[in-house]
Amino acid sequence: MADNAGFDVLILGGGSGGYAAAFRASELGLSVGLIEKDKVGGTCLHYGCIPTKALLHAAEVADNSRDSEQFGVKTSFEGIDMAGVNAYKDGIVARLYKGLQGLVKANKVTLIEGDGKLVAPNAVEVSGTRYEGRNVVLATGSRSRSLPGLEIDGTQVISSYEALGLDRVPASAVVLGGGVIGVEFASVWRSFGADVTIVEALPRLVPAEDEAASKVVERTFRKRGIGFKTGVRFAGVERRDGGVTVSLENGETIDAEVLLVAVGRGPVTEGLGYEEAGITIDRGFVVTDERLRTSVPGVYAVGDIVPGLQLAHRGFAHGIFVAEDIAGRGPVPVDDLGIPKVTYCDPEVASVGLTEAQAKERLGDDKVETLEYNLAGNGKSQILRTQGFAKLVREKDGPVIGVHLVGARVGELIAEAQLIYNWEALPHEVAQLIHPHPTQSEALGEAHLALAGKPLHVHG
Amino acid sequence: MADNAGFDVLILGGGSGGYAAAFRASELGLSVGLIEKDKVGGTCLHYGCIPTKALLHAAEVADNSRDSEQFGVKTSFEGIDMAGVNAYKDGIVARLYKGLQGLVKANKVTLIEGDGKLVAPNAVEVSGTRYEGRNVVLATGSRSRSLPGLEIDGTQVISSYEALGLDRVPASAVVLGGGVIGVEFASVWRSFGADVTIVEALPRLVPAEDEAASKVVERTFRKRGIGFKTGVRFAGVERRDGGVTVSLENGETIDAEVLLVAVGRGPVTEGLGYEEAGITIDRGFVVTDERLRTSVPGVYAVGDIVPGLQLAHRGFAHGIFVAEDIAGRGPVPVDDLGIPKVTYCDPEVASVGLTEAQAKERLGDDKVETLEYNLAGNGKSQILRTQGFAKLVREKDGPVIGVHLVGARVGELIAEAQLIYNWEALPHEVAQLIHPHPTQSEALGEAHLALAGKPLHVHG
Amino acid sequence: QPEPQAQPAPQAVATAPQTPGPQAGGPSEEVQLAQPPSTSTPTVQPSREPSGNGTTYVTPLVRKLAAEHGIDLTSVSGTGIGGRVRKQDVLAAAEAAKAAAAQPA
Ligand SMILES: Cc1cc2nc3c(=O)[nH]c(=O)nc-3n(C[C@H](O)[C@H](O)[C@H](O)COP(=O)(O)OP(=O)(O)OC[C@H]3O[C@@H](n4cnc5c(N)ncnc54)[C@H](O)[C@@H]3O)c2cc1C
Ligand SMILES: Cc1cc2nc3c(=O)[nH]c(=O)nc-3n(C[C@H](O)[C@H](O)[C@H](O)COP(=O)(O)OP(=O)(O)OC[C@H]3O[C@@H](n4cnc5c(N)ncnc54)[C@H](O)[C@@H]3O)c2cc1C
Repeated sequence: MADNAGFDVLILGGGSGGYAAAFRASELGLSVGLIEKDKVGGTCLHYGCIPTKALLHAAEVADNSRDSEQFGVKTSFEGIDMAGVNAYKDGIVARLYKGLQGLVKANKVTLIEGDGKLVAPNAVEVSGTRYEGRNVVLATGSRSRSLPGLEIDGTQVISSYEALGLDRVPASAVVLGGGVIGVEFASVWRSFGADVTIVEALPRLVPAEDEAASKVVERTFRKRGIGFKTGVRFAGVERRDGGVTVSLENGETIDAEVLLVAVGRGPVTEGLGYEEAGITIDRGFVVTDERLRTSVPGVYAVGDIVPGLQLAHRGFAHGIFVAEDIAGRGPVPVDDLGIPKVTYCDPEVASVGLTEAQAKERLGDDKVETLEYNLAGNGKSQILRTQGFAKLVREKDGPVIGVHLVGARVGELIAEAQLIYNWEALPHEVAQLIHPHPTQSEALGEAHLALAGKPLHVHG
Repeated sequence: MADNAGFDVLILGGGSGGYAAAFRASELGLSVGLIEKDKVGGTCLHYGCIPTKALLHAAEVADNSRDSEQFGVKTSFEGIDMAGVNAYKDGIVARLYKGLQGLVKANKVTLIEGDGKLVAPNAVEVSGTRYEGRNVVLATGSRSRSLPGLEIDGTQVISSYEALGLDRVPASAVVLGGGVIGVEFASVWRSFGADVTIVEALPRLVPAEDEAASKVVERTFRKRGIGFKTGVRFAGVERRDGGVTVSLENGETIDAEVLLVAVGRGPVTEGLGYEEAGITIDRGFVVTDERLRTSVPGVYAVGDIVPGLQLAHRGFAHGIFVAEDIAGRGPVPVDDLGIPKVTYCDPEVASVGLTEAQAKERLGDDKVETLEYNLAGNGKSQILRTQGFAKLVREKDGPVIGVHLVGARVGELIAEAQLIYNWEALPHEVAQLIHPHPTQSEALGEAHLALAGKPLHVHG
Repeated sequence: QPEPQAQPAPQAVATAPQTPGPQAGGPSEEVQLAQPPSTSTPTVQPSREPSGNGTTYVTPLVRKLAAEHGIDLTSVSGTGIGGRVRKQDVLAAAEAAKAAAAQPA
């Protein structure tokens, strides 16, 4: 442990990016100070990934119970006990939090609790005490954004933070934003029995994903009774007793109990002394080079404050990278394109690499080949009664440069796809190897077989 | 289509191995005759993989309903409607069968229905008609075995075939054999409410798997109330009204409604003219070289009749290999060690490559390194409330040579592990890439990080 | 995009009621909360650092390709992100080596 005068690495923010940097730096023999004003684990553990996925699992259990008869299981679904759901969710978070606190100790990281402010390129002040570091890592993360003039009041107009704390299932909800967070909450609430309408300004749900994925999500949401309006902009909200009336630019209005604002997350960088220390900021984000160095020598940034994908595992990768870089290990930079993305609504969406449109834009229409394998041909997916596909995007005569999956549980399959993408595998290199039967992972195998010109269970 | 006088490839048996050979040969421009006496799809589709996995999913739904309260979902589980379960199961099979029949047509494979017998190295007779092939592929598969003196009567003493057709949940069952098929049925019946006892002569359940996997399966089965006796041999069975009394060599007896015999599957090769045609047979199996050539030129064998793993996807791989070999494509032989194996009981077991014991036997104790990552540290597994691990076996300073997984749904994760094994990845090559959070696949990522000396979420 | 006025400030996060949830009736595994949840049992202490060229980014497929073509990876300059050696870099190196060998002595 270092004295206040100098940690090898001083990290501001103890979320996914910050604590990963801390652990890896400590493993590499560096002394580490980690400053956190709330709880180690940050957004992901306490207000993001973990609690939302607990809700999504409860939603899956509810759907299973409701639909159990089609599997020959006699069940009567009697409703959601929101206190029970929350106890389950909070129990998971508490357990993982306890584990993480143990890791902070085990890794001999000095945890400095409090609100930190960068007061010099090598110093952070916390509650009047100044801490110095030979290297400083900024990892202050992100928070929910809203639209201009749309105030989040925390009860009728809420963000994901309040949505996670609700002690009831809203009878109805408007979800503003059809991106990851929006569709996840829409999916949960619908499974819990709410009337849900998503409003998305772009022309399709999950607009960051391949267009084919959006289509399946929209079709399935329609079947599930999740309403959505795409290509329509939000105009305003009126608060009433017991609800809100949301108006859209096309003149339509929607009444609902709550409005969830899920229009994205903005970086937490204001008032933290970053600009004063000379760090270049662009639209609130910290600007870095590919080695995550800010404009000030010795100061790095990781995670959601760095422009790009806002994902916990990108934070982990950033944190590990910076620690290794500081330790002189010369690690290879993190490539956002190789980072797998999962949207955990029902159906799940998972992808890595380029979408078909992106690939064509980069390489030209005639240099791109795609193949879509429908899960209708996949035994295990049939057993789960899920629909979707595995879609491959390849460079003609070259490697697989994009993998897109839709369907129940496909989030677990993207790990394999991620190796295929990052290892620049050719379709026939994957096709040589046979996937276990009957699994959903076979869909990836079949898609590669087909793309390699040797389809097995594929209808023309 | 060829005349009877000569197909390029004549295949005896339309199961996983046979039809895969047929499709691939046809794609490569060869004329194909496929002889099947029952239904295309064989054991796997009609009496094996698919129907059992449908039962296992119904079992999962039942367990979920029963345990839904811990997730905050209020459900009352009212029991199993076996007619409903069977309708679901049969519906899945029928649908996939329909698809497969479509593929037979689309691939222009001549389906010859009837019981075939090899009458010359290049000819099979079916109902009095002789069909010839420049190449012959034997793919007659396997059937349930029993023990000497233990007669399967189909009602009280049954095999997996009859077990799949049961119109009721047995109140109690003894399962003879703790291998894949045995534990899968035990798991289903237990979830459906039966009293189950497994009897296994070897010292542990799933004895073909890594010892650590057996331990977790046994611990979880114990918690689930599945009885098992290992290291004990079956002595005999006495049929009574409404049940059986099974006696063991240690003197114990167990009463149950049915006895399921799941002691393995033997090859279907008798009386089919194989030996008469000069084909070398060893203990009923067809002996082949690594290119799946039998002792008679021009005659190949694929699938369960070839000694080794009895798995549908091995059959697929064999079939594809032989077709490509016949077409002069010079494919690379199928390596049983690189074939992923999944046992679909709850918890699932999945593996590829060598067990720790096998690795030490081959390389020496000091040349093997292992790492076990407990799913207790994996967020998504916590959310699913499942226990288990990801275990890696590596050659010291060398590649990963074995991956073993236990826990709910891990069967889907072994596809990634299979690439790691078959592409001879070093732990740090996998560790460079970050798995999506929060997924179960992260357990594989964390295990590789730890084995590469850079643990992230790992308690020492 | 202007920062919205009424963001739930992170401060609000810290002071918001943290409902621990009714744990009393929880399943017995909750009791294990006292234990650090994750355990890893390396049967052999894993070497802290990867052996060999652990810090260069090579994929097994590239490594094999290099071996096939007899290319020494440390001599290849990668064109991938951060100098990653890509398959095509190895193929290019192999081409170059072939061309050099074909050069009259
Ligand atoms: C509802 C929701 C669901 C999500 N689901 C997923 C998912 O499934 N998968 C996924 O990969 N990602 C998901 N994310 C995104 C993920 O949570 C973030 O990408 C991740 O948390 C970013 O990590 P970070 O370390 O950059 O920032 P954060 O996790 O936000 O951590 C920043 C930390 O810094 C602290 N901090 C800030 N300012 C100061 C200060 N001045 N002094 C001291 N401490 C400070 C904060 O308290 C916080 O703990 C989700 C996000 C949300 C909101
Ligand atoms: C209960 C059970 C569960 C299983 N679960 C799985 C699993 O989850 N995953 C997995 O990979 N494997 C599983 N298996 C194993 C899998 O079914 C076999 O490995 C696979 O079917 C082998 O394929 P095959 O083509 O060699 O033989 P088979 O599928 O047995 O096909 C042989 C075909 O030949 C036909 N035939 C035989 N003799 C003749 C003749 N004289 N004339 C004409 N036709 C003939 C038969 O009717 C049959 O259709 C399971 C097996 C069982 C019994």
